[in-house]
Amino acid sequence: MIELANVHKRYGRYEEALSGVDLHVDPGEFVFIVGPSGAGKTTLIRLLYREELPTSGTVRVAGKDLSRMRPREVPYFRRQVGVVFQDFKLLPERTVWDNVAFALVVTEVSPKEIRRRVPAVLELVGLRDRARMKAQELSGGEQQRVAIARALVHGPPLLIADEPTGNLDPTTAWEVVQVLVDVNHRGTTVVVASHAKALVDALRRRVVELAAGRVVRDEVRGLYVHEA
Amino acid sequence: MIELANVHKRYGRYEEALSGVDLHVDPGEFVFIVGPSGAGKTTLIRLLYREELPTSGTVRVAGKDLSRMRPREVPYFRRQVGVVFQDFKLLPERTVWDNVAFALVVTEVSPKEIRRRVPAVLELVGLRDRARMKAQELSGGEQQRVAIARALVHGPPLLIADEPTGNLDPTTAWEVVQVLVDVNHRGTTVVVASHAKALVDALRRRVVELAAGRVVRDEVRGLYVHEA
Amino acid sequence: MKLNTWCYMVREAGGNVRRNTLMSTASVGIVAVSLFVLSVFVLLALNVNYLAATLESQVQIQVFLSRSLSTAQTAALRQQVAAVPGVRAVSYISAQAALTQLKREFGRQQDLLSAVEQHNPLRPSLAVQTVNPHQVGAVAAKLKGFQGVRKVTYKAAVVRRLFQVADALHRGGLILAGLLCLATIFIVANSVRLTVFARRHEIGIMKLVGATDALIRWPFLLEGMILGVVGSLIATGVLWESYRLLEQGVQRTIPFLPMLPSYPLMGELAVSLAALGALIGVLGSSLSLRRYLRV
Amino acid sequence: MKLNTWCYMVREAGGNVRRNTLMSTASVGIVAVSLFVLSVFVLLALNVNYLAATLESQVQIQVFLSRSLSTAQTAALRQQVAAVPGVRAVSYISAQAALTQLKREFGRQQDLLSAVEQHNPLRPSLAVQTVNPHQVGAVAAKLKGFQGVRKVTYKAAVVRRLFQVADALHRGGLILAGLLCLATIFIVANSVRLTVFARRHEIGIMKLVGATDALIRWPFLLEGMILGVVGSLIATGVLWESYRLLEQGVQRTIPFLPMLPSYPLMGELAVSLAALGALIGVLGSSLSLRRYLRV
Ligand SMILES: Nc1ncnc2c1ncn2[C@@H]1O[C@H](COP(=O)(O)OP(=O)(O)OP(=O)(O)O)[C@@H](O)[C@H]1O
Ligand SMILES: Nc1ncnc2c1ncn2[C@@H]1O[C@H](COP(=O)(O)OP(=O)(O)OP(=O)(O)O)[C@@H](O)[C@H]1O
Ligand SMILES: [Mg+2]
Ligand SMILES: [Mg+2]
Repeated sequence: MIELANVHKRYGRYEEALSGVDLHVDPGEFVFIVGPSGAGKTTLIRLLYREELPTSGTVRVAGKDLSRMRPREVPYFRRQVGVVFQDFKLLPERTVWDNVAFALVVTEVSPKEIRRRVPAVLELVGLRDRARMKAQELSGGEQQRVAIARALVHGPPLLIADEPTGNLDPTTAWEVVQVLVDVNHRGTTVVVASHAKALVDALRRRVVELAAGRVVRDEVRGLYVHEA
Repeated sequence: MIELANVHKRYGRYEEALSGVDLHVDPGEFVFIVGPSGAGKTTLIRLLYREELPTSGTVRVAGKDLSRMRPREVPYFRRQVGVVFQDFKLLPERTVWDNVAFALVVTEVSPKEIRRRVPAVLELVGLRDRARMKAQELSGGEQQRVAIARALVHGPPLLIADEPTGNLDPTTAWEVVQVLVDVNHRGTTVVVASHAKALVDALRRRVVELAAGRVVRDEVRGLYVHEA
Repeated sequence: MKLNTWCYMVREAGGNVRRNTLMSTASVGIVAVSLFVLSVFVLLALNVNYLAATLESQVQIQVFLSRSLSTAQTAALRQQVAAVPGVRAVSYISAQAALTQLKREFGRQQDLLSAVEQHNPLRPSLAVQTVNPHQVGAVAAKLKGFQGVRKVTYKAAVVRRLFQVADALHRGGLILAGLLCLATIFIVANSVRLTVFARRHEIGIMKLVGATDALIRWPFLLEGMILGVVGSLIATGVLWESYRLLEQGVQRTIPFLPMLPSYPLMGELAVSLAALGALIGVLGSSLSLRRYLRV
Repeated sequence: MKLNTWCYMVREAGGNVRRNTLMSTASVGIVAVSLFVLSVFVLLALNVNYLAATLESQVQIQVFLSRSLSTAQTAALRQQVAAVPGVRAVSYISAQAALTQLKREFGRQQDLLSAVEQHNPLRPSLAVQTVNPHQVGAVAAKLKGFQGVRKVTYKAAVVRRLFQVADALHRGGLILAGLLCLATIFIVANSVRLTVFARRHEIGIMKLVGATDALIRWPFLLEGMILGVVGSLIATGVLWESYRLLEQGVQRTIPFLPMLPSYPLMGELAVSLAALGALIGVLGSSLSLRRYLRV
């Protein structure tokens, strides 16, 4: 599903955010990306849905080399990936419904289908009664859950979540993670960058640890920190 | 320092975000505000630095009734409060230095003093080497730490932090909380809204729990969840 | 694209207009003001042309006839002249009529004319108007060869000058209108660009969620079109009323100044402005979008 | 406020201009185009006025003298007339000169004049020019009473019409210029408003950190001023060059059309435009800011 080979990423004149990352993720896997603040987790994730291109090295996702992809193919590629952004990236003046439905509108799903799927996914993240509110009127945690709903609604084969529980209380966070696990069980590949030690330790899935732009650990049933 | 009496807050036509909150915080206290997503923590905090006015009830901070305050007094009042916003609220196209220095510029501190204090506070949050980068070029955790630095730099008597560790790894989060504790020891009143169970439980300070806009718990040396 | 998607885009465009009241009002205002100023220039140019044409049409060829011509001969000659290609109208002025007119033109200085009253030295003549003022020279040359014609004159220098002035005004008017058209597009493109700039984050987010450029672009283009047309409608309304008032004012104070009547003119202008407004809106939006579609 | 704070605000304004290249260029462009169009109108109005004044100054009073006046008497009368308040110039036209001129004016129709050649029926006259064309009537009335004056004429109807046209043009020009000035302020205010709108979040954040309204407002006002002045400089440059070219063109093709010389005119215009640009920028910014300062 994901194949990174000797990937380097440098933003402008600054030092490298990623230096020589190799990573292979099979379809159906559930991977946590952990590491201290500024380690390069978000950068890695940005490469996966082609917000950024690597400075060198190759990134292959769903069989496609993203550096070689033509601009007109990009939208169609992105529809196969659901992304929960660290800063949510909601349309602030649209309603929760519009924000979630937008991921379906772009793929030209019929209005009927939209009216079926949106409430279902909002139910899943516990925001059924917030559908008519504007995104900017929501609390931080509610916004985060809208972002998760939007990433899930079109049932993408690959789901990427960057710090999806940072603004959630432990109970809600646990519920959201269960949703991700569920989705994974139904065959979706899931990549989650997270600082939530409790969750990572409870799930014991594959853990990839980054530090200063390098992969320093890759454990199949790992914990948030290396077992000493 | 803080005195809320029967405070209600309703945003427009929606149901109340706060319904009948009473809260008293003495100078020099350290208070955690906890509660599930959407409970009203951010709303409570917005009332404290007068981003919002209560729908009914009185909010007194540093001896002033915020509803009665004249608009021209507001900037001077806000300078006495340091706020870490849940969504950071940095100026995205300014450098880290400019963002932090701005809190000093507004109080007409001399350039010499600015050049002394800004690096010191950046050191404190571990971002000394990021001073010349633009806020939008930082990782999520780095942005959060800039927000914390800005709230601290002018040494306000009251420090309010809304979810200040949501984007930080446990180690960095712990360091940041130690900074807050330090500041508190030097006399600053600190109010922190947080979901970080581990931190709340480790510090055992006063915990105020909100649920659906009401105070449901107020313990002097509390835990994140009620001891059963 | 499917019909549903088109519906979505139209709804989207309408929603944008409503949501961003401030920016919509600003854009509509700018389009309205620009188109109004543009139209004022166009109307000015059109009216100057009309004035020049009116003056030009008053330039006549005077054909002096032999005094010996009989009435029948005169009538025949007149028909002959009228048949010359390019001639629009011919009228006969007898020697007596010419003297009377001369007296009137001389005004106070009639001492001179009293002296010649008893023996009219003037000739009868034909006043010839051409269809196109530019043909005056050619027609005059042709008339010179006719039987019974003694002399053919026209105010060559005056005609030439008038043409020069009219030409200069025409050319100047065209250049000015062209400049103003460019200015309008520039202003509108800029204001739409600011609108798009204010929404660059929104556009970026849409692209990250997998929207094609077309899906993002069309609502903006439609929005631009709506704003442009609304702006042009306002401009037309104000213009129409102003022109009416101006016409009345001119009628009252300087009635001899010829003005284009508003009836067919304003209708055509309204249609042109609406089309131009739509075009400007669409062009402005599409120019402005290009830069922000690269995400 | 302290000097440091002022320094901060000036640096801030400069920084904004540089940072927001797009918006700065747009605003400068809009100011430049608006001021350019405005100036074109003003120049047009000024030149029409100048033209009218030139034509007006050519309106003369003709004073016909008694044929019996001696040369000395004529000279005395001439001095007397020259002393009348409001008279600018007086020139003597002998009967012979009048006939020659008449012949010239008559052009081809000289048949008439040949008939009167041997006995000149014309009188000598004085051509009188007044300082101010509006005084023509009054001066003429006064001259009527002088010894040796037989008749005083001036083209009353023509003068009246000319005044009407000039007045209409003047008034129309003023109204148009006023409208355009308003339009410019409106356009600029709107574009600055869009700029401010695009930065509303920034402004909100500054207020939350404790910035006073003044601290937020001044950099924007200074920025508006800078943009306005730069825009006006561009407008002046383009205008100056265009006017020069136009002057040359007119000289070449219609030399008899009087035009205001560019020397003192363009300098004054440059200064006025700079002031206007600064004013517009500041006004635009301050109008636009009001709404976003309520945080
Ligand atoms: N647009 C950018 N321009 C310049 N530098 C950048 C940019 N984005 C990120 N960086 C730098 O790259 C490094 C890695 O950033 P990244 O966002 O990938 O970290 P992260 O692991 O997601 O951290 P966090 O846990 O704090 O979100 C950081 O030092 C950051 O300052
Ligand atoms: N501007 C607003 N307009 C309307 N409703 C709002 C607005 N801001 C907040 N709310 C609503 O008020 C309730 C409380 O929001 P608040 O932001 O205080 O929650 P919170 O406790 O901070 O939650 P979180 O932990 O998710 O940040 C939520 O249900 C939210 O939808
Ligand atoms: Mg990150
Ligand atoms: Mg909150």
